[in-house]
Amino acid sequence: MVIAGVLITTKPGQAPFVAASLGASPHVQLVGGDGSERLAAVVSRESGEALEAWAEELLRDDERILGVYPTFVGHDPE
Amino acid sequence: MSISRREFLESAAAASALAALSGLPRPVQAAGGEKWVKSVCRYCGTGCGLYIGVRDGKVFAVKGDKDNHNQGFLCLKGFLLPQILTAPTRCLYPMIRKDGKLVRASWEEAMSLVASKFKEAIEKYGPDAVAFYGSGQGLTEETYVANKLFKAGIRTNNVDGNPRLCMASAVGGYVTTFGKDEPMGCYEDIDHADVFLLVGTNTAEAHPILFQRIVRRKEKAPGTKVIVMDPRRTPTARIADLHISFKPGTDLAILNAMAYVLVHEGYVDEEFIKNHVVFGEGTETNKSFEDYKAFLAKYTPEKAAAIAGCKAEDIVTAARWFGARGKASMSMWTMGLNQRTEGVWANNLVHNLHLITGKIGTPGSTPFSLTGQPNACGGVRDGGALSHLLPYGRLIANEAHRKEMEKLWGVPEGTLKPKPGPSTVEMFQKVEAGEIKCLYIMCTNPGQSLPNVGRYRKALQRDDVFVVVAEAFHPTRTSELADVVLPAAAWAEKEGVYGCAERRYQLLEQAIPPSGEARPDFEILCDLGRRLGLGHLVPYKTPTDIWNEILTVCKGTVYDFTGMTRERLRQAHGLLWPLPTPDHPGTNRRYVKGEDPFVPADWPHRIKFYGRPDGRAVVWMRPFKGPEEAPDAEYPMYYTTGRVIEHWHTGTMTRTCKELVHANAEAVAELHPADAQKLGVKTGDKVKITSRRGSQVFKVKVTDTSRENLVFVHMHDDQHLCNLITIDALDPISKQPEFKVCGVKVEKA
Amino acid sequence: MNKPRRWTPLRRSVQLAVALLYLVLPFLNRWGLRGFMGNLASLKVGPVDLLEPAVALSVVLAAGKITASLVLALLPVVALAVVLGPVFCSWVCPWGLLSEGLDYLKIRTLHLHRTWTADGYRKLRPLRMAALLVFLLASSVVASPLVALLAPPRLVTALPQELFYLSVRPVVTGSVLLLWLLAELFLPRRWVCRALCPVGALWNFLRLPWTLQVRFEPTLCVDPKVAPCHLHCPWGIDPRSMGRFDGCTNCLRCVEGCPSTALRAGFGKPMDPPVRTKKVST
Amino acid sequence: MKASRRGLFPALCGRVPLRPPGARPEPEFAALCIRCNRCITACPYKTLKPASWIYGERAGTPLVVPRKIPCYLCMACPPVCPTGALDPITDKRAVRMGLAVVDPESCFAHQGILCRTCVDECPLEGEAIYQDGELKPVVTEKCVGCGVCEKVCPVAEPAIVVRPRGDQ
Repeated sequence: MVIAGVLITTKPGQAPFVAASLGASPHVQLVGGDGSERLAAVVSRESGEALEAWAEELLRDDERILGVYPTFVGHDPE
Repeated sequence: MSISRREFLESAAAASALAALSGLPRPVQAAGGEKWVKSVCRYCGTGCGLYIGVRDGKVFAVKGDKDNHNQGFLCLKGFLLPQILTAPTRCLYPMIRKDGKLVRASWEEAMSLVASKFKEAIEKYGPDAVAFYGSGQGLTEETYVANKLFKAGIRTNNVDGNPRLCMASAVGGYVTTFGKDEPMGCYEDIDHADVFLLVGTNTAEAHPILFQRIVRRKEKAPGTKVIVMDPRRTPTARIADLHISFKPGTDLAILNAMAYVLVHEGYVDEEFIKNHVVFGEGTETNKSFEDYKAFLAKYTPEKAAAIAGCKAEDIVTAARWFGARGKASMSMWTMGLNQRTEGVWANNLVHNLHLITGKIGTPGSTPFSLTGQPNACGGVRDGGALSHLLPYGRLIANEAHRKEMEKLWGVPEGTLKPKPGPSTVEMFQKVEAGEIKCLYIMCTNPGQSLPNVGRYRKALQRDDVFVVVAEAFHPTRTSELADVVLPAAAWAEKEGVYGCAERRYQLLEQAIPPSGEARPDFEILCDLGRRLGLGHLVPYKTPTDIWNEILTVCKGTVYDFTGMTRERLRQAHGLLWPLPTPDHPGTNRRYVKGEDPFVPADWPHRIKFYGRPDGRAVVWMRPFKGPEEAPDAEYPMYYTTGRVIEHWHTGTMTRTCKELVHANAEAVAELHPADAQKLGVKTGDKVKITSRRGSQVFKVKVTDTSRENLVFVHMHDDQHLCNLITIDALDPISKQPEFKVCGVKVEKA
Repeated sequence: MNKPRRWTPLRRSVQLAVALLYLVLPFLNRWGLRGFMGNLASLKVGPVDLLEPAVALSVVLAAGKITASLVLALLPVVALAVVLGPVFCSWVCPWGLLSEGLDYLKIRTLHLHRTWTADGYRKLRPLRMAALLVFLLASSVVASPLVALLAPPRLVTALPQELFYLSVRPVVTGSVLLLWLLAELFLPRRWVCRALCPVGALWNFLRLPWTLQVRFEPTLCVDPKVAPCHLHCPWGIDPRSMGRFDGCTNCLRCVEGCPSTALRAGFGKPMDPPVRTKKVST
Repeated sequence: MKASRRGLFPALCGRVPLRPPGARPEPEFAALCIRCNRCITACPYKTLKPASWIYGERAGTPLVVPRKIPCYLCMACPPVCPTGALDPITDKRAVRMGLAVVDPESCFAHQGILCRTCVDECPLEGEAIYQDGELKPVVTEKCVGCGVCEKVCPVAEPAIVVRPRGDQ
């Protein structure tokens, strides 16, 4: 299991809406946001590749999202 | 346990993400009165494009040029460039030594003194009593003016430059193997290479932006292999799939052994060899592939491993990766190969690997020498400002070349002396011997950067030697020895062309007026020319005047960049020569049909090495030879020097920047833990390193980056001169000194 | 009648040696000698760890747990306490030396009574106990070993360490020490050691019936009325009537001061008031 | 160790200091530390200093101020602790002093400036901090919190700081 801290940047003002759509995802836990264009989240995925794929998918599928930046990556052998 | 670990990870991830939330930087807002001037980084030979931000006549920031090869990235040195312009050590007015002290003088006073001293020396002792020592950091135009003034005006071939200390062996390697200097590949090859052979280069620290490109290639194409051959486990080696650590100075054996494996395991491209390669030994190219095979028999991986102190299977693996069919292999090297008494040979051996496998001239396959200075290639190598060269591939020893240059420069036949002058170290030996009476040093710091520098510092201090230093910073370890210090305009304060490692020429535009009384170097040189009665040779008013003359000089040579008009350089974000016409896009890969304008369209093969008369490159048989001074009982450890990412060269610029000094304050002796234990020292203690030439005390850093029995010191610290210890032995062909290997003893201090 | 042995020169030498050791220890540490490390909270002598019991108890209460290394380091010191009594205060602790010196100065300059009030030591017993309890309780409440932080023995030995070896400004150590110094000066005689110091208090309670102690043989006493023994005691204890936990630190001043041989140090005899004297094996 | 017993002063003065390698989690460490100065004396780099008054009843306990002198993970201090406040570990990779956190606002790498000082100088050599695809530093769970990165960060107000583990 890979647990990562990520910063997600969105178009101005879109962060709350993105947060709402991300909040439904079971492996994303939102931990904060600036209310406008930045979100902080903890993401858990099976592997580093899955994490990258998730980030790429977000960038591709959700045009409100401008960037996904990992700030911390941890591996849980479980 | 797993739960608490999970909790720990989640809380750590959350803390980290929340810290990041505080905000990403916004792009610099363009306020009124701001302008961004296109330029190039002042530091290493990568030549990163950047924009200089100017507000109220002052440089306040730089930002990367997204349209240049660096795609907007800069390393931290480049980013912090604005600080050097306002450094307290900027040299702002001319100075003359009076009663042993440098005191402020007027330009008139200083220049008339310089001119009278030069005149006197020339009249009394002949033109060879004066010399010019230039730099791979001077602008192309400046170096060209100096070269012309001294060789055609004063009529001395005492013109050399610091590229002799860094690039001469690469030049020798390219010239002997391919007939002409400069790499055939380009940076873009990095994006296509499947195998990187990095030998004797700490790319991560010395060429960060190129290293970054390698890293990105590796990320994009996960099968990419990186082989690093370096005695130290450098930051570069940390991304390596295979790191071969070997005894310094044994690289020739390893490279030959790699060729042995390539030949004996069937990685050879017979077709390529048949069409493009000849074999040679010594200076003759009369050998065959069979002779080469016989020569390689001495270099089985086992034998080479025994010589080099590495693992034979690593050599085999490296060769197999390098030779794998269908894979593109790119080799890169810097001072680890060049700064050796067999530097040219080592360069030849790297080229051999590419030639016997045919891995050359296709995207991603090329031998590629990395340069250390921003204009070593463009100004000094291409411009021919070395003691044996004339501009753009012409040789002093070649009568036809001399005649051609005399015509181009409009001087009478026979003006150019036929005998090559002394190379850098030999030049300073002539200073030491009192043969050179006046020395003009431009934009470089030999008082710190020469090997065995203690000896040559003494030479510069001779009473009967008149030393002129034109420099943007004072004091430096050279200007402190000068008789006259002339304030030169710094980067951003003048205009000119830089040519970096991949034959890329780019224009640095002037962003701000020179500080204080400083002047651009070409103006100072033209002034000197006029005062010596040679004004007709150097009549230039602007750098563009000089550039236009350079375009006429390069025309018809294989360097031909006649299409690079000033206007086009202003528009472009770097252009790669050959570029013979204004509508030519530039040449990414030399010698390749369809890309290089000098390969005829009807040439039957894909490559023509037109630098050589037969159009074939040479695979040279270069036997293993050790360094000049291997460790012995008295001086039992290897000593080597190199770079760190935070600083550059002699630190005259980077050490004025507080952030960089904070990140890396002083040169430390990196010792392997086993050696540290033997010496009974730990990080922070001091050791005295002594060679036959001199000694210096350094703080210790114990790190397994180092190899056992090897001590490494970075070369940027002006207070701890690593070069008091290095050896001034020269490569017989390139005359490049062997900075990289000597024997020392290390004692606790 | 054999003249009683003079213990004070020996005791002073030990005290001075310890004080001197802690003055030079920072320099020895700096020169690379690491055989001796630490202060009077905990000392490392070669491979052996030593822990001061009151500090250790405070740690246990603060942390709410006991670690094996803690017990291991405690054992030798507790053994010493159990065999020799609270000699830490009178023979080892540099603060004790300082305190004795200050007391002497106070008597000289302020012309205080050289003598102690009778039974004063008995009145201090509850205070001493209370001080120890307060320290330990507070340690537990704030979850921090306050004895380690505040007790004079550690402070006085940590001060040279911080000054000479660590080259830090000893703000905390210095100011707490200053407070103790003021207390020493303005409170009644030797109150810091006798009543407030939790270290001394705990050492005092580590006495067992057979621990080294001063024994009184009334039949040998020359004249109980003019007996000088209790006047010699630096804590004002009357050795003839003291109980086991009355605070005697085995400095043996009373033994020296006894003109007869009625007072003797020895193992085995219970220290309880003579009334409860029973047959005991010696 | 009861989680509620956090001590009085930290609640008042806020931050928990960065502890030496091997330190037990914070409230427990402060409770077990006997202030014998032995770890501080053992440190060959003078990294460890006694905490000052502002740490309240934790004054005198050892702490690390990485911007001044980081921990070089020589592991000399854990074995000298008499009370178990420092676990006697000898493997520097087992250390968990804290976690480095990058501030993207000031980090050069986040601004497209190739700076790798923290990654290069990290004693765990690429395990604890690595550069992601955009060459920005990413901290991993292997980070031991020694603070070398905070020490060498070329930004005037360091862009990478170690948050003590007890502070999380």
